[in-house]
Amino acid sequence: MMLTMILLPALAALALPFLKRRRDKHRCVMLALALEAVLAANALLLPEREMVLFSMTESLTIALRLDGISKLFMAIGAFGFLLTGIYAFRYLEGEEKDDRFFVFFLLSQAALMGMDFSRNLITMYLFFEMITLLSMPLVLYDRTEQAVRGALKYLFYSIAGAFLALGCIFFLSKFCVSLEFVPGGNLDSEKTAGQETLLQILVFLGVVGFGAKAGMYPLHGWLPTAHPVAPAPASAVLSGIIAKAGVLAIIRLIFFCVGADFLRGTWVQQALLGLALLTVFMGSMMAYREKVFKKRLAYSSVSQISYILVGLFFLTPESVLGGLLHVLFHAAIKVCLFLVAGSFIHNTGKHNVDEFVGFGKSMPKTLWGFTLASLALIGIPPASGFVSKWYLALGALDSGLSIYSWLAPVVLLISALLTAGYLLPITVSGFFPGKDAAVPAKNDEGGWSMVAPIWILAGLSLLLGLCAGSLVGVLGSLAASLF
Amino acid sequence: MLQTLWDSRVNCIAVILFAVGFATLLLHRNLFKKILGLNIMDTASCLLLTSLGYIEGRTAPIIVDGVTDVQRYGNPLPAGLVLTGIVVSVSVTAVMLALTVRLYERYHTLDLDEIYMLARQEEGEK
Amino acid sequence: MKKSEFRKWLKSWDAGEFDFTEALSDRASLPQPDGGSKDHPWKLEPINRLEQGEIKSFRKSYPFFAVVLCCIMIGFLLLTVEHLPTFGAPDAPAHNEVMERYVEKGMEETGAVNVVAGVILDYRAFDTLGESHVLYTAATAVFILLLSLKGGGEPERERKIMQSDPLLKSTARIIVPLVIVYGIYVIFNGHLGPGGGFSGGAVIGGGLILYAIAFGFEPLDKILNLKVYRMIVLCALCFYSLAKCYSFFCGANHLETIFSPGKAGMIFSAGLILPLNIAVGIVVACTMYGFYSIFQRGRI
Amino acid sequence: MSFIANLPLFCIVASLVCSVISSVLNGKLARWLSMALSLAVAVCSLLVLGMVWQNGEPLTYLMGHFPHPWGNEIRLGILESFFSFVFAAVMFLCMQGAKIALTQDLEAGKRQFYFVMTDLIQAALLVLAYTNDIFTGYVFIEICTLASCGILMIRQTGRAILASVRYMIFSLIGSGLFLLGVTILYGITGHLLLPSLHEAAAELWHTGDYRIPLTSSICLITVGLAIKSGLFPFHYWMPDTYGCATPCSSAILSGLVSKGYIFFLLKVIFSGFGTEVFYGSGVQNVLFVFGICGMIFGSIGAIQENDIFRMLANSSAAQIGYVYLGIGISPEAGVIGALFHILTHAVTKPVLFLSASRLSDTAGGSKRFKDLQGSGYAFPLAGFAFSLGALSMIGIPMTMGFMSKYLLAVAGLEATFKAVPTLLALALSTILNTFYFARTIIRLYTPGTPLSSAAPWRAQASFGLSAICFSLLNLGAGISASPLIALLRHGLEFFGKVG
Repeated sequence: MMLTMILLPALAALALPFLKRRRDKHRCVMLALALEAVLAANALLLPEREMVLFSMTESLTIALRLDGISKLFMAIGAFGFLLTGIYAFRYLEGEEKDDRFFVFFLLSQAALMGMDFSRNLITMYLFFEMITLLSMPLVLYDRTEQAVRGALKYLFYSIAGAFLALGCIFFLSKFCVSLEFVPGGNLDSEKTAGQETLLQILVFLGVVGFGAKAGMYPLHGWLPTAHPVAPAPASAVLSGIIAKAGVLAIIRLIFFCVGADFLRGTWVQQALLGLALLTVFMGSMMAYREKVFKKRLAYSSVSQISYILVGLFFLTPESVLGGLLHVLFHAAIKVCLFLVAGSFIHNTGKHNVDEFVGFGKSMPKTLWGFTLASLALIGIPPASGFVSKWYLALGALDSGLSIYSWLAPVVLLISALLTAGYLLPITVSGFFPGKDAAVPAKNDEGGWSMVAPIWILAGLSLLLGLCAGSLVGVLGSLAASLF
Repeated sequence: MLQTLWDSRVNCIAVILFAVGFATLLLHRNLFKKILGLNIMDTASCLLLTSLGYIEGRTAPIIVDGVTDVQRYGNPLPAGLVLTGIVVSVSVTAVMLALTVRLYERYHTLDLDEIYMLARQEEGEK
Repeated sequence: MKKSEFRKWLKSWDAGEFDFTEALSDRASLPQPDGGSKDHPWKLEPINRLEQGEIKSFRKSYPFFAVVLCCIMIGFLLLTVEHLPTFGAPDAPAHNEVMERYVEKGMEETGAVNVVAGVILDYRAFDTLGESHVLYTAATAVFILLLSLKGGGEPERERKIMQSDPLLKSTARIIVPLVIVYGIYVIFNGHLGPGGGFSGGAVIGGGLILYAIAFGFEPLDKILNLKVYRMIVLCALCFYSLAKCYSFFCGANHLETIFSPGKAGMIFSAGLILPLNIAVGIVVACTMYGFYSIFQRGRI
Repeated sequence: MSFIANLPLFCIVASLVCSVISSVLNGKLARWLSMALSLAVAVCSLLVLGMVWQNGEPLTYLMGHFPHPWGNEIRLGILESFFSFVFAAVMFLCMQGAKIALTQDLEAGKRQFYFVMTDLIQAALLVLAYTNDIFTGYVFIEICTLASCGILMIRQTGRAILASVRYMIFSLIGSGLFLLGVTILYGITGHLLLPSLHEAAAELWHTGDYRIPLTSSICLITVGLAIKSGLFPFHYWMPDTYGCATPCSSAILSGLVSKGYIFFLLKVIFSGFGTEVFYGSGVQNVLFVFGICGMIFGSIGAIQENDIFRMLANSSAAQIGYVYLGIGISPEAGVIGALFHILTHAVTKPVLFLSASRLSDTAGGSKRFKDLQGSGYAFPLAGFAFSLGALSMIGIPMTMGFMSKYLLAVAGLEATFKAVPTLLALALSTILNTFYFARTIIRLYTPGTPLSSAAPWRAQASFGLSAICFSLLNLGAGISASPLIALLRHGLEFFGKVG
């Protein structure tokens, strides 16, 4: 089951180059994505299960497991890729060699699935590297000078982070009972005795390293460079879904290897929280000041993903619940927003925010989708963003950390205002261009295959908020199980 | 200290020669002098080897009228090793000289740095 | 070459402007694979400044470090020597049971009166096997570099040799046979007295070189050209390797060899040592002459 | 004693004889001869390995009628036979893969000399692996040096000859130091055979006499071999040398010759001085430091290059640094890591060089990155082999590179004081590796200038075989490394023992 979910996209990707006609290729991609989604839906209902693929040495095994966390991320991966794929057909139709895109698109989905299912640190690290290597060609797609530069930057940041983390993994292999993931951590208490400081430093490094992929502060630089140059579907999955791989890695590291109790109240927690909050604020700030739409979205991803990290670092069930909720919501919202950006570029060829005047007239469907999603992102009740932020704030307030417990909500609030500040003007100027503004001609907005994904995602970002109760129930128990 | 050094002055000379050869090798840009330095180094180590084999007041290890008494003869092993060392250094010198001739034919100088620059230019022209 | 010329040659090493082609042999027309020719188009002027700057600064600092390094080395080695056993002391660790056995048992075990020959050709024959192949490797390397494929050589160069003065010729006429005979003696005497394949071969080689200087290469070319040289080396080295392989094999499996040490002191004794000496001698002689000839005119 | 025990002797003599015979053959025959030779040597070494494994203990084989300390010996252990197998196999694959390059680069009349040299290198590597006598080691080190110089300068461009002059100078300094060290060692112990040396050195170490000469001889021998194998401060000959030699030579040199020296050094350390003496003398810390410097500076040098071969050469310097890092860490785990990295590098670097040469061929023979743009499409197999090798050098999991890094890191963790520097150095150098290898791969797969058509199919076949073999070895050993590590560990136990 898990293996099929990993192999299916990979095989489809390898099959692509051998298909001659363009429509066959698209059929093949479509089929793979749809099957993947079905399998994912099926897997959501399955009980926990695990398997061992093979072992490099006695201590290094490649093993898979299906548990709550992997279900969450796996579902996001499958459905996000499905919608983006549908969108991408139309978006890339101008290109002559778009199968190169789909090959790596599917391959990175396969790697992502592997990462979600991984059962120990080594497996996770392996797939983490694979994701980096396989998703880099998506950024490279245009092969322009900036594309190469962006791809190299992405590669360099991710690998650098990954190797910071690898050092941490090496040490953990000494301090942990085994590298297996055990909820609540499996540190070997007598081995760690006296080594706490070293271990704390290592965990800090590890989190920072994995944080590179999630765009956490010291290593966030690649997002704003890489996303604008990538084609819209690519940047959608990159920042909506693949960036979540970093979050997943951090969750695995903190809650499944080291254990929350080990970090609670130490300087590590303080420092990480500081970084994360700094990232939240700075990301929104940069997004506010940024004029290029995709760059603005990229910065907003930086800040939004750090919301999740803030939630994780507070190490309380509520905050973690908030974080997990935000993983889900942000995935839907950010993918939607990037697809919107893609439609704007594809249909009007405009990148700059100031040029989006009057789009409410020219492409209303897209702009409505955008408006809903941005409302959700800002967190206006009852949209989804509100729920997650609510739990984040709760978790922060009763975390018992003197400064952060009140600092965090304030930062979240400011950042929410900034979010409104950098998203809503587009809607406003879109629907109410001044009298003398030149309203662009109406166009077909790329047909249903580009509009439908946007609307589905926008709808999700509302509905998930409306029916948040059940979600909170499920994810709440999941979050509680981590402690 | 000095007394011991004086007693085994041959060894001292050998190692000093070795360092001198080393210095020649490092200091001179001229290929011939580098080769000379190499030869000095080899000779020095051979000298050290021989002097280690020498024993005060004994003859060369060639059995004279059948007397096989250890007290009469020097140590044969270092002699054999020195022989090998000499052959090796001869071969190495031959190869180095051949290389030198080649370089000289091509660049008409023996100064390694100049040869290097000329070679760079040559590549640049190609 | 004349004395003044020689001094000029010595002086001009550093500068490197001296025309090497007179000092060494004149082999201008030796073919060069990638067409670099004797009069090369590049002069030193157009070198870009930066590189020269680099080199300059490098040269300024470099000798200092080199000298310091060497001084450190001297001190270090002298310290070592001071703690080494004293020169010529009979109780030094080097003179141990190994040497005892070589000297005391050497004669009946190897049959060689010359213990050194016994050591290098029987006790430690593997080293010597490698040693002769070092020489062979070097010869091959020199061939790779200097062997001119269109075996022309340079006529005018050889004419120069032919015009060498009568004094040399008449001396050579007397000396060369003596030298060669002496070399043969040294080889055949290798296991009985001082001598052996390498030294004897070197002497013979010297004789051949002297002959070539005096009378030019033609007379020798008839008997010792490249083909012959290769066959000689081939046979000698193969014989050497296979014979040694045989005796190693017997030794390791504790079998009796057909080569008995024989009665020490006789010319035909000491088992393999004499034939091996001969083989090595032939190789060394030919290689010495080959080196001279190939440096001289690019062929044998 | 079973007949198999004679095979190493036969292999050595056979390679010497083949080298002599090749000089009178023509190029094609010589090539076949030497390839058959390396194949045979590989098979024989496997047989020996099996025998030793069954015996469960190493075996000394007299070269002559006299045991140590009087006569020469060779020693058949697990590591010895295994590494001679690896060397022979890699040699075979190199010559197999570089067929076209050789026919292009070598002058018609002198082609056979190349294979004379490779046979001699083969013999020298065998002896360095098997020998039990430090002076025999010296002699064959010289053969190895001369022969390597031969295969470097056989392509007689000005740069090649200049490079081989540098190579000769460096490695002659190295062997001079080595010889001096051996002399001093002989002066204080009176032995040349490793087992006797072992006892004598241990005794001297305990009684404490001749402490200074002992230490200095250890230093000289180690430094000599380190120079010859191109450890950090002495790696300057590498870029020139590998940059302008024919790719097969670069592959053999970087993959085999330098590794042969390192293996011999390990042999001297373990069965000569004994780990107690060597690791007591503190020389290993020097190796450790210089190893780290090599890792860092080699990679930095590689980043600065814009010629693909020079880049690979610099990265070789970095990899040598890894090996010495391992030796410097500890005699057990560290050396295991070092040995594994020797294997990694021997399997990876040749294929990098060979495929780089193929790629530059499709780019019209240029080695500049800008001309190589897009050549990955022109010759997909070479592109794939290169990328895989690069990933292995970076240390992506499921390749050998990751395993060796993992072993080194674990070894570093066991050593208290060296843990942090080791891991930092590993991380930093890995990031640098990533940087320049990723840059290269992107270049290869960026569609660019119109390329000359790829080589004809037969040529591709001869290269493809070896490329595929190398890649499979790399992946196989990377995915299931446990038997390999078990073998190394088992062999290392017997390495020090006097059989």
